Amino acid sequence: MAKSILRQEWLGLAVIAVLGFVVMATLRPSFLTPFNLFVLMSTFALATLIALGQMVTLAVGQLNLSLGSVGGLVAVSFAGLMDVWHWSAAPSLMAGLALGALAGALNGILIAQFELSAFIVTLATLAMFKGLNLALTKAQPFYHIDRIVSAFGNASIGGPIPAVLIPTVMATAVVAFIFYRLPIGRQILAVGGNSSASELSGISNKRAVITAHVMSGALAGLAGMVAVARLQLGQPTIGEDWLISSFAAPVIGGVALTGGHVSIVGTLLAVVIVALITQGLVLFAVDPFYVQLVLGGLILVAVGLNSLRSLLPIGYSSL
Amino acid sequence: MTLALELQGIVKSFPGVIALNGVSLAVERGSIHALIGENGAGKSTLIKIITGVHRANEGTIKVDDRIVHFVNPRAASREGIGVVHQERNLIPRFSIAENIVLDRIAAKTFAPINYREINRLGEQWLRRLELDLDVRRPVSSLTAAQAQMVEIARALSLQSKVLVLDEPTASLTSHEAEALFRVLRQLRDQGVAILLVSHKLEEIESLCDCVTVLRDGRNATSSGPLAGYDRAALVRAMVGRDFALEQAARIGFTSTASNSVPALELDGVSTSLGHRDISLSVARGEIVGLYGLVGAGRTELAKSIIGLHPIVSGELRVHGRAVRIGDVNSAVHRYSLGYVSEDRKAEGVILMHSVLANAGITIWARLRGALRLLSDSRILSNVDPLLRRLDVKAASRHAAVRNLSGGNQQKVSIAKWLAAGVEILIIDEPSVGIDIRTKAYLHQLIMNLADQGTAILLISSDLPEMVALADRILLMKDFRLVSEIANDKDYTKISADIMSRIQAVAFD
Amino acid sequence: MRNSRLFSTIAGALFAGIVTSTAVLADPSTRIGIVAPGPHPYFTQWDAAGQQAAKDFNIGVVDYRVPAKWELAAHNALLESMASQNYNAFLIFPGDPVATRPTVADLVGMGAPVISLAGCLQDPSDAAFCFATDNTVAAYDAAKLLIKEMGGKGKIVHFAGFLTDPNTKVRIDAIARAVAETNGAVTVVDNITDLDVPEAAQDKINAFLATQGNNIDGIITTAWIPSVVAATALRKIGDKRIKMIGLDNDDLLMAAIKDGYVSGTVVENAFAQAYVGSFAVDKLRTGCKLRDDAPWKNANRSAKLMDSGTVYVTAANLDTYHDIQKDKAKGLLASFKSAYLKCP
Amino acid sequence: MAVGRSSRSQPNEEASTALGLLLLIVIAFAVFSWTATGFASPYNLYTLTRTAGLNVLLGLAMMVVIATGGLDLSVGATGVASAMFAGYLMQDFRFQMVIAIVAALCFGGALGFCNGFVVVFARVHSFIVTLASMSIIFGAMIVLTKAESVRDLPASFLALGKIRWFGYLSPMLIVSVAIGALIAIMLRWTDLGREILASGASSRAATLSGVRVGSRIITVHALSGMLAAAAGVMLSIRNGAMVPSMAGNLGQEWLLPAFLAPVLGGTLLSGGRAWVLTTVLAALLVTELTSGMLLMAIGEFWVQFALGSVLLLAVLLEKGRSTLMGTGEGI
Repeated sequence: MAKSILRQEWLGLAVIAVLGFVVMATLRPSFLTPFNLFVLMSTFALATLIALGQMVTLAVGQLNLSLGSVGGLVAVSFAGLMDVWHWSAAPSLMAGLALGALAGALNGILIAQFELSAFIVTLATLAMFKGLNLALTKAQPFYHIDRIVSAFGNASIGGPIPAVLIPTVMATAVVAFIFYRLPIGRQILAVGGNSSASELSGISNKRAVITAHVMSGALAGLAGMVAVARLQLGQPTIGEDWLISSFAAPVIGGVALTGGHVSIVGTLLAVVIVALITQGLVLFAVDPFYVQLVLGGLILVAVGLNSLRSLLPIGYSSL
Repeated sequence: MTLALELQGIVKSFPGVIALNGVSLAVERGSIHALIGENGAGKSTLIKIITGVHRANEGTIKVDDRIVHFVNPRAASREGIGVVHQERNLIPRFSIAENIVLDRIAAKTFAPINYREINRLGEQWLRRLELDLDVRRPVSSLTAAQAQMVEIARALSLQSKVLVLDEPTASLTSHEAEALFRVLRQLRDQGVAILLVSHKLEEIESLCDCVTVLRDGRNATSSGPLAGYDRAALVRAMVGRDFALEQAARIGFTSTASNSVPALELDGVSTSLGHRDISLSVARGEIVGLYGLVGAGRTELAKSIIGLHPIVSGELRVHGRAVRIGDVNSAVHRYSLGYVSEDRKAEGVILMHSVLANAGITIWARLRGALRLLSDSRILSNVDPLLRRLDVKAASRHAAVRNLSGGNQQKVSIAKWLAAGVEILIIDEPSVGIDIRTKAYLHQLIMNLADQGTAILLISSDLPEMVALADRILLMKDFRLVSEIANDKDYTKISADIMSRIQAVAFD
Repeated sequence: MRNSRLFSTIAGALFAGIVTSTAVLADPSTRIGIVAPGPHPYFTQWDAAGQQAAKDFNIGVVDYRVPAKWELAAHNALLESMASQNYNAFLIFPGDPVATRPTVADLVGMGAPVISLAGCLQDPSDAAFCFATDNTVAAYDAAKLLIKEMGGKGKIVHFAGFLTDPNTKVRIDAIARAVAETNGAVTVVDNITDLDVPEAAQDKINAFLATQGNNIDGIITTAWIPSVVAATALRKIGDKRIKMIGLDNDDLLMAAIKDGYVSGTVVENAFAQAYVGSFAVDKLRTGCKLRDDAPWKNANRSAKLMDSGTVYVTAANLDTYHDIQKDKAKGLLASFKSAYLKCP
Repeated sequence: MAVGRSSRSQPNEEASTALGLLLLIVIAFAVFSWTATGFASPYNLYTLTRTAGLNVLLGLAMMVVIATGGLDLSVGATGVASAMFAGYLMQDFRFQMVIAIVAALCFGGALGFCNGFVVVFARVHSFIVTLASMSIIFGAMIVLTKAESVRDLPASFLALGKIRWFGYLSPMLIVSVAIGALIAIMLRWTDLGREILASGASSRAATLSGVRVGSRIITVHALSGMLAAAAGVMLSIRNGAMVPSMAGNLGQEWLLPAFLAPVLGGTLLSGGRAWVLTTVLAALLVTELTSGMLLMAIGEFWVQFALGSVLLLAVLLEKGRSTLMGTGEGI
């Protein structure tokens, strides 16, 4: 029963995504040009990383307001290492991932070890990471990134498929593997689903929370570096507008806000839908600010549907 | 000896209350052992000590004749104590199999999970319980009984030597309960020691081998074979022969012209929570008791009456007038109806707020002046006499209720309804976790209230309390009223009557 | 008891603070604050130009400051803090042409002359005058140059910055005017605005080029981030058919000009603004006045505009345009002395 | 019957927190007066009190919602949208200033009411509701205004921004403190405030005592919207214009000051405890720190980092305090 509902849940999203695609393609034939598909997929690549970064904290029943701020800090550090210290791409990438994970670990440790509210901790670190970013860069971009990175940001791997899709696909696969196959992933979901039950079964709730935040930080960092590759420069403003979209995709994709359940396919489909809407507004020359309106509305509709669904009795969990 | 679990001289005190005072318990291997006692006797505290949730102040715990110290629930389960709590401890979105072997998943970090292996293991344990379910189903789709079985399977999968079950049949149908008992007997035959907490003497008699009775935080009986007791003896042990004598008996309620119209009347009421065809009436000055086992639906009925849950059919009458109570606010302020919650800490009082704020909450709206202004002194002048009368002991009227003892908290929880001057008061388990003296005081208070004309619907699982206070006792079972007993205050007779009626309908 | 002690401490600290600050206020030399409204590569030249001016004109202090974010509140807070620190002359790029006016009024009220630099305050304001590139002229010139590059016909798209920036509207109008002069040979397909956030610019510009790239012949960008993004996109497409003219001097844009993906860019004379501006505001503080008959232009929402001019940078003069700016600065300085300033 | 540990009555705790904050304010004042040139100059005190006025309002706007255990991410969006609304009434419809301001407050209240309504009836946490509404309100505002500032305002409105008392005091702080006093009275001396706090401390107990918790939640959201609107109007008075970007994209720039003041002031995030006096003092302290740091050589680029650290420090201290006291009150 629940399973069939679940399936319907993202079947609906899939139908919307496909419909949107078809509508766009018929109304604007140029939509299907290779370059447009390339652009669409590049957008998708970045947005997916951002959405996954928020999804992993939602999985454990928390949230990460500092996602964009971590992304921005990693982005400028990544570019800065290449620009100022002339590091090559690979070690910079590693350092960036490590920095993202470290930032996430800081969040996680503050939340789990000191039992603080995730909201207020990540609000504080949002300001701190952003402050570090500005202090490091003096708000000026780093231009001289490794040629490999700038080439990567523009490259395609066959037809309209952008190279920046590679890290996204890899990250998605890793996240899916962790949540569906690895004990630590299951522990994160168990903590999000019922933290007292997980504690009783010997799961270290603290470790699960910290791990989720480390993953979130690493994904945010990766997203920041993909943004650098796409923009071809280390902009300090990277990440400033990730907040809404980072929540929109998982929430629309059916990820439980209370934790304990992730839907990777749903989140991916939601990212596609949001990207289609953004593109559609540009294509039809609608005021781009409607994007904000539509995103906010979608979130409300999604949570509204979720709370409706939770009213339907299915088994004991509804008692 | 073949003792799987032995407790000796367990003492556990909480601020203001001694919950357990030198309790001993011995559970033999390959037996089903009943732990019984009235509410507040200390069963749940004892269970929490056995399962490592609480630590005893004094006393020893032995598992297989070895002294053990449980620093947390995990330590208890490592020593082979498996527990199935009254509330479910499952991960809703996980599959049955994964829930069963959750402890294995907890033990590893990066080794990829082999779901085939997990499903095989899960299936193996489910089959042992003779349960035919697809182990890949998420537990959120299971019925309460099935979910409980999954927890039992999980406890067994930990190679538990002792399986503790807390009120396992509270939310099961009799059919499901029978299935559970078959499994428990089978486990016993395989050598598992089972400690069963239950209120239902019928099921204890048919299932258990041994029994320990607790009363007021002490052993009413030491652990011994059940064969030595008949039901009446068990009831005697539970309720205490002379306990009723401590209670000041209430002069019976008499129907007069002034209270001929019931203050509160339910006529064929059904609720969205599943109550069917409930009819009852409470007159001014009358105390009507509502007795039943855990899960009978008494608290839920009370909450439906005060407007928290909708009444879907039938009629609710207050002073003879049919009413629809949409929310608690109108119950209180329009119909002068109050409810003293059983869950004192979560619903009865606001722990972080002051005595004054708690006692005055029901009269704020009434006392407010122009611009809704309302001063402390104004509230104080209204509630202070009551707090004095109730003898609420607190450092000051501004002290947080958190810092009061359970009894004083309960007094505060009642004080707000006295302040509101409600005409109808539903009192739910007034003396849970409260020491004897305060309890006696509360009983006196309730009787005085009735004498002053308040209509009282008393919900209690404490039989002596019920017999001492109620004028009539209604029995509730499975969200229906099943019986009514006129209370003549003859404790032995009434308690036996109630017990036999409630147990008689337990498995029909 | 305790409280009264606290209050006396406060009062004491207050008194001490006021005494020290008034002591510093007595410093007679000119302390110029050059304040940008937010981080932008455009302003980097201001720092150096200010130092140059301090040396050349023997001004006490010339400090360039910028808030951490492109945000009105931060800009105002920075100005307020500088006023408290005895800066007594200001060159300010307004965070908002109207919302910066009260702060400027405060500064002028404290005796510090203010010149609004590179962007104007809307009249009426307390700024002495506005020293900026005439946006209309710059955008018009850029559009003219683009039309020339396109061979006098075709379709143009305009990528612009925040609509909140009133200059955006002015630029849209100026481009429309230049286009109108072609009598229909050139048309503006679209003015896409609010591209000052990297991700948004990336999405919108790429989406536009992807779907309508074949439809257009020229791009004009009038803000920093869209310039960078559009230049990068053209490099990615590898198509040099579409002509592009920028209105900025970002490094990536310059690289694209060098490699031929972008035809050129109309650069404002940032050096001259800070250099001549510093000279002017120092003179205004030390007793000089503006001439009543100064040849002000009426543009950029101000009736007192002195045009700081532009330099058209192409692959040919890419390496030398800074020198051109400095040359032009000398000309502007001379004309300011002669036509705008009168000293006792 | 033991009467628990020490009796911790609320007024004492509030007073000690207030005293602590006051001490910090004084120390910071002394330090900055010595180290930061011009900190104690009349002009800086004037601008400081002006900014403090805004921060106090923002802190109060968040505090009233936190009192019920919720939060409001849309304060910035609501504040700016309401100010824009007032601006349009004055600029395009030539409304009287006072009427326009009152209308803006009502507008903000209405937006807050919608937030509260959705929170109560969709039974979703206010975080996600106000996250969505922040996007919707700001988006709608930008679409409707075409992101253009309101610049043509009546002289009486502009004159408000120029008022300066004794050379160093901005009336904006006085107005905010007065509003704070009203809210303090509301919370402590009206049944409404008491019910709000009861709803936050334990919504179940409050409900069962006859408190309409749902309508109290709607009340605080509406009140928060009104306070945000007041903040928006105040900032517009200071700027002499209504600028859509004055609280940053989506109004996000207001979030940090809005949370800093109540959290520093000891308001419990889980609800049930809210102190106006300490919130006001905390807002003052934050403003003072920001101003001092701007004046010191530390530089404007570290201000945000420092404010984030202060927030973190505040919750850690509160955690340590409640652990020491053994009250187990969650942050």
